[in-house]
Amino acid sequence: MYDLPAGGPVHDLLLRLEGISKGFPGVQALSDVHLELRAGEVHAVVGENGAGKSTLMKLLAGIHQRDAGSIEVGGREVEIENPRAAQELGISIIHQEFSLMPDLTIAENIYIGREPRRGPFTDDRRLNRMAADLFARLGIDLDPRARVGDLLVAQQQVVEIAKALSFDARVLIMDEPTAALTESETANLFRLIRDLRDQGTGVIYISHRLGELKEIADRITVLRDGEYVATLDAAGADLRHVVALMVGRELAANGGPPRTGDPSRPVVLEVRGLGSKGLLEDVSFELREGEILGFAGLVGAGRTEVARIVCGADRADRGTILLRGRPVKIRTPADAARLRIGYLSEDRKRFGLLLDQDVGFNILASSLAEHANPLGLMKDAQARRTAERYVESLRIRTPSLRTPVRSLSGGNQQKVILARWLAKDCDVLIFDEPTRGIDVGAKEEIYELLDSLAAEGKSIIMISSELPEVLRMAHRIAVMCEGRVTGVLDGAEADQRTVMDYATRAGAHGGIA
Amino acid sequence: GDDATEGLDPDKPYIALVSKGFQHQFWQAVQEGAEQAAEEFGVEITFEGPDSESEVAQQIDMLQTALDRDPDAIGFAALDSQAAAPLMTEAESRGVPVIAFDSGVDSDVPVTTASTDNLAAAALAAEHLVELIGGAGKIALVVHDQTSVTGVQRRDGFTEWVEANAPDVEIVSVQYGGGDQLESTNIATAIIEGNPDLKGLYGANEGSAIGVINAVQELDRVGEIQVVGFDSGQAQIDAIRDGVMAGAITQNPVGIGYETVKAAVAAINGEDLPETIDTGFYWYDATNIDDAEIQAVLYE
Amino acid sequence: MKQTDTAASPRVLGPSWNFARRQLQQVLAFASLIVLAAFFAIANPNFLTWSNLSGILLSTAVIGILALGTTFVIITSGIELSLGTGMTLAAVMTGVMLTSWGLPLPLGVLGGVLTGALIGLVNGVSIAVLKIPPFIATLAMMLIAQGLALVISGTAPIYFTDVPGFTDISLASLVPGVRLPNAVLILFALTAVAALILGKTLLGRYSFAIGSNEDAASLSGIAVRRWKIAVYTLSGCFMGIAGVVLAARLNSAQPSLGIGYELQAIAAVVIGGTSLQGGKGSIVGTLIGALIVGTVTNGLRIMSIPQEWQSVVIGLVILAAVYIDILRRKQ
Amino acid sequence: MKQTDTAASPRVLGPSWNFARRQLQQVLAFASLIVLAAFFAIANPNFLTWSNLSGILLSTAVIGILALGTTFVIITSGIELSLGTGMTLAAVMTGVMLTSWGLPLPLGVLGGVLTGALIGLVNGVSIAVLKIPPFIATLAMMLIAQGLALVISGTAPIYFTDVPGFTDISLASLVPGVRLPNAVLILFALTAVAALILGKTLLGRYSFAIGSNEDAASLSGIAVRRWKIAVYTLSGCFMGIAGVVLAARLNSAQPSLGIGYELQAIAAVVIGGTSLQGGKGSIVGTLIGALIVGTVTNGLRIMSIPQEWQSVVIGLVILAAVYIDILRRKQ
Ligand SMILES: Nc1ncnc2c1ncn2[C@@H]1O[C@H](COP(=O)(O)OP(=O)(O)OP(=O)(O)O)[C@@H](O)[C@H]1O
Ligand SMILES: Nc1ncnc2c1ncn2[C@@H]1O[C@H](COP(=O)(O)OP(=O)(O)OP(=O)(O)O)[C@@H](O)[C@H]1O
Ligand SMILES: [Mg+2]
Ligand SMILES: [Mg+2]
Repeated sequence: MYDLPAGGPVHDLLLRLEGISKGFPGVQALSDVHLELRAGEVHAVVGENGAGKSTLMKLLAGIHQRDAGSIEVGGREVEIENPRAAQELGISIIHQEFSLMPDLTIAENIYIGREPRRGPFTDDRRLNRMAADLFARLGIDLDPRARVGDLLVAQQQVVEIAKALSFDARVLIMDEPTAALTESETANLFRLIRDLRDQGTGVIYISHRLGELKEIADRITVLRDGEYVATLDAAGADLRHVVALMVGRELAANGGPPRTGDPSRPVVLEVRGLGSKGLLEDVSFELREGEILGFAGLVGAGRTEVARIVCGADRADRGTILLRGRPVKIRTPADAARLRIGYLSEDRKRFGLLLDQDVGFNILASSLAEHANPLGLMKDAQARRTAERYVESLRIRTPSLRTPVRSLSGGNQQKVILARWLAKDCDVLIFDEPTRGIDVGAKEEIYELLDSLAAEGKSIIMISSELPEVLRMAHRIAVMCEGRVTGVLDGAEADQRTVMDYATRAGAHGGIA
Repeated sequence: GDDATEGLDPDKPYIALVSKGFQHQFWQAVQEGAEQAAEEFGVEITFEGPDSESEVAQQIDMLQTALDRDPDAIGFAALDSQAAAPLMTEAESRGVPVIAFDSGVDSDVPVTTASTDNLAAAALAAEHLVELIGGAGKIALVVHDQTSVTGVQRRDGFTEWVEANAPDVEIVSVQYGGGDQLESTNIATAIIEGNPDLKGLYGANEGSAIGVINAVQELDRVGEIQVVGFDSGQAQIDAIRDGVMAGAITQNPVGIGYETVKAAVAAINGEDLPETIDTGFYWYDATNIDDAEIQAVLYE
Repeated sequence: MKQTDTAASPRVLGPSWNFARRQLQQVLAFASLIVLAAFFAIANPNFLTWSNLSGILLSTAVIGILALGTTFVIITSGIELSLGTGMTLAAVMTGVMLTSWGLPLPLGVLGGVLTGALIGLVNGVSIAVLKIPPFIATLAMMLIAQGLALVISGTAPIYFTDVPGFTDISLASLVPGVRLPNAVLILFALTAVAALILGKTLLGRYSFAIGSNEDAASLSGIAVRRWKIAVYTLSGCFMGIAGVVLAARLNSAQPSLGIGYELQAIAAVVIGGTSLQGGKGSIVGTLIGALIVGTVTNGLRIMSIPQEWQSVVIGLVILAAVYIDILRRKQ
Repeated sequence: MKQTDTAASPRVLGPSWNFARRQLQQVLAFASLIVLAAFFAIANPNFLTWSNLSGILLSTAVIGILALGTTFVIITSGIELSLGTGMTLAAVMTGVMLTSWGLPLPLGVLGGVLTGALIGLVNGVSIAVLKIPPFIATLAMMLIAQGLALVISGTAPIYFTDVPGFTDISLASLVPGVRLPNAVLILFALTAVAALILGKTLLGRYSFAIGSNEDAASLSGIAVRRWKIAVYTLSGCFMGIAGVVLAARLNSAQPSLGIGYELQAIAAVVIGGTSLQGGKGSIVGTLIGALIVGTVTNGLRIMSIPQEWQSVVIGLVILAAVYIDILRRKQ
């Protein structure tokens, strides 16, 4: 089935890329890159946003064609012309951006193109059983008949992973599989990866969570600006050194002391007794001026739902929201924006990006009115200056403001949406997974930005599944479990253990094993 | 050859005819008559018309284009004479004589009008239908159009005659099917279902009449419901021969086309013309359908 | 996350109480139809006669068949504007084959269906291979088919008077004793076929996949181009059948008919709950949509409401039917 | 990922070297138009007369004005099927106001435009507030407006013969000495206005944002509902103006006119490069699209091509124009 020599010992080298180059109009995404993948290894590929990691993987997945260089699979030089060809070569990929069909069920998505059939008809019973078996094998707790569009982001990520694994591929490529996952799902994923590795599968693993590399990777290849920098053994590697290779300079590891809430500052936003059928129960918390309030919890705990209600995207059944002590009615995100409350969604493709538009438009989407005169005429020069300022300060890697946002790397797209909310002058900012897919260097920049926003007196809610990030940034941490706030901890008193304790307090946790 | 006038002989006088349609049998019969005359008198003609009888604006565009082709005379069957008034003036100022055909053009410009008297024709249809149902009972009309001159005249000519002359006849429904056969069939079917004691139906043009015929046949009411129609065409002729339809009014479309071109030639030659040229209409039914006079004005 | 409806996603989600709810929803979808029928039955006693009901079905047949085929196209997030004139061209081709070429009846009918399939194939190739937007590709085809129907027929209707048995295709009753015209049986049979294709075959599955997210479908290794062409060709087959049924009902092929039928068919599809955004839709919904339009039209005509008011009322009923459906889906 | 073109996305940001390239592309978009015109000019010397060219512009005016307004709707990924009959209703209302109510000319014209705006407003509310899909909401409005136009006019054309100066709105020439009808000037003036609104105002920006990703636009704090209503109302204003221009040209309000205009207008928009998926589009493109259709129609007529062939040729030209545009955008 695979294009590998039959019988005898399996060729040790699964994949060999030599001198790979790939350019897009205005960008040289890859130049002269090498990569080797052995059977039974996890090979991490790291680099800053826009370094070319995803592009390299797309060459292997048959989505792009290289400009130069050679690809060998199992010792034979190959052309990978389309996704199907990649599948046939035993290469399976988890894309950084979801590539699921929301209107189909989970099982239909996983086995699309490989449906079991009975005569001329699809055999859905067998299809669902195959998916159920797969899930049992992988330890995933999802109903194969559920519609993918109804799933949480993290659950969709799990479906992507399951789909890639279902191919029993020799080469498995994972482009930021954990960006939407919390610790426990990540642990589960790692267990699966180790199993596969032990069976001889080669895994290419891309992640910005460098802490994971120690845990899972055997070797690490670093890319910078589309160029190959080095390949290291993970065991001996010093992460600080890896970061230095990635960004081309030493990064000061700053964390600072744990923060603590300041009860003397006025409460800006107060949420009282928020309830939403089946999702939230009696959620109450306060957000003070100049404060970063972290929201921690497992996937499906209801953090996103709280945010969506506060910003008017969803309606609550019960509860009140007070802004500076006065009850407010927020029916739509436009109401929220008028009250200077902004929300950055965790799902940037569905709820963030205007994919058809360029980088400048995307940065300005929330603050267009601020860049128009009272007659509604746009002040284009001023708008351009604003956009340029954020491209610079967030170091968004883009050829120009007029570049379609679609062609930016995932991390840079995330920065564009962050810039959108920074460009709008909000008092309350709710950031749902703001550093999702963002590289280490840029993360530091974003942390600094959040700090300076807080110092300016803005109030920030930071929902994050990366616990270390929450622990480091938040003045106080609200922990949610199964739709309730199970505790609000001060930054100083919180540590990984206590937070996890509150996060599982309600007993069994939801969604995914 | 590759001459600009696209196959037209530049040495012959050129007459542009703008009709109310081109897809229907009626207009093709008019065109046939026009072509006969063109051959006979040695002139070149073009013949065009809009997609439907509500397309007033399209017809005006066609007339404009016709004028821009620099014709020696124009034949024009106005969907709406008011709308054409500026172009009539333009034609006059360019010295292009205009012959109105089919229905009158409400303007001083046309030198003559070759047409059927639709009001009188519809009244004749009414007279026959009333007689067929014995002077009393319910009848209904399926008309092709609610706003066009022919639609209105063939409806009003019919209803006015009934109101004036047949007090015991009740018109239960007047509906419009755009001349679309399927639409007209469905309309006629619904009217019959809604009025089980219906005694007569009138279809005001070819498509409407065929719709009425279809409905009566599909519902097995041949003979119980008397049907009269308007215009000719294979389906109506067959229906009359088969006894499904009692009879119909036919105009003389070939004559209309012929007279129009003949008058245009006369106008080009500077001859005097009468104000109107009556092209006539006839009632035809099983008894006279094979008469030479009738056969001459029927088209299939 | 928004609560989104799943009633229209492919097939039901299997057992559990969810299943029951979904079935109930399907039945409730008939609600507007039943309310309408009840209203007309009260307003006019002649409405509820067998003869009139079968008349409604008969008058729905052509639009219904067109709508069934185009449901697939719309689920892929395409559109099909050449339905009406394409159907006419198919009818004309059947006419030419049966009368001028003197082919036997089954071959003539087959020829009509193949003509429709060919039109669909050309549409599919323009859209999938040349990447012309479906609206434009099928609008162009609408004009081309209209012209060709006139050219081929010599701008005159083609009569089937000399083809014995041709009108029986639409108007005879296969079921002995019951006055139910064959056209209606054909509509029902095709509904079953279409539902089977949509719900149980790869073509149906991939139609949903392509309409749901074309890029993702292609990344999953589906030959999107080929399946799109297949979908338009399938829709073309239905168009061809509609053409034959229409010609058999009128006992003639009318070359100037057809424009406007495409909007009616698409309306039936959308009233039936299929989304023009693609990815969602059902065949039963389409049938109900077509019947709703057919029923209102017939009801108003049978009541002899002045025609200018008829279109106002039909417009309002369409709005109401869709709005009620939206409310229903919100629970 | 697919290479996508951005030439048609709004110019948030001012000039740059890119700007020049974009302008060039815009000019190249005229290419098919120029090729077509050149072809007809060679084929028939009467084509290139001033009188015929201004005739083309005049016959393009109504569809062009409709297309301008609906460009906004299509950019939000909506659709507007009530264009044709809505325009007719606006014309009829102008007629009633000027002839029955005896209002002065400017008020009657204003009344027509407001009628259009009101139709647009109702569409916008059905779509944005009641969440009825645009296709259905405007299809229903198409029927309602058609019926109302007939009801209000008493199913007879309304003549403006007694309203001095009314036809001048379309047919007089404001520019002395040049025979260019006002309707054409109105078309050009409205093109400028529409381009300004689309390219330079919040309404334009929001149209693009909504059409690109409605959910994202909403979460960005854009009052999507309100702006959608505004867009449909704006489109309604253009519809109203088109109604007045048409009535002035025909010196009458024809209540049964209008169906079919919506497809022509949408075709012009799409030929002009605006995507029915939303998020992309340009006003100049729409004007070019309308002129392409107008030119082909006129050219074929002036060459006296048999009418049945005309629609075939127009269909092929539309296909070719769009295909060439697609190739051009790929560079
Ligand atoms: N389709 C495309 N068209 C144009 N430029 C592209 C395209 N895809 C990627 N690029 C550019 O290529 C470069 C590399 O992008 P790539 O997505 O490979 O980065 P990455 O390393 O995966 O970054 P991230 O960590 O943010 O996901 C970026 O500058 C990006 O803008
Ligand atoms: N069981 C469920 N069934 C359907 N939808 C759900 C369910 N649970 C949550 N959702 C929807 O998913 C959205 C996000 O869920 P939630 O707020 O619980 O996630 P979260 O705690 O932010 O977790 P994360 O963002 O890490 O995935 C909510 O808006 C809710 O509508
Ligand atoms: Mg990437
Ligand atoms: Mg979340």
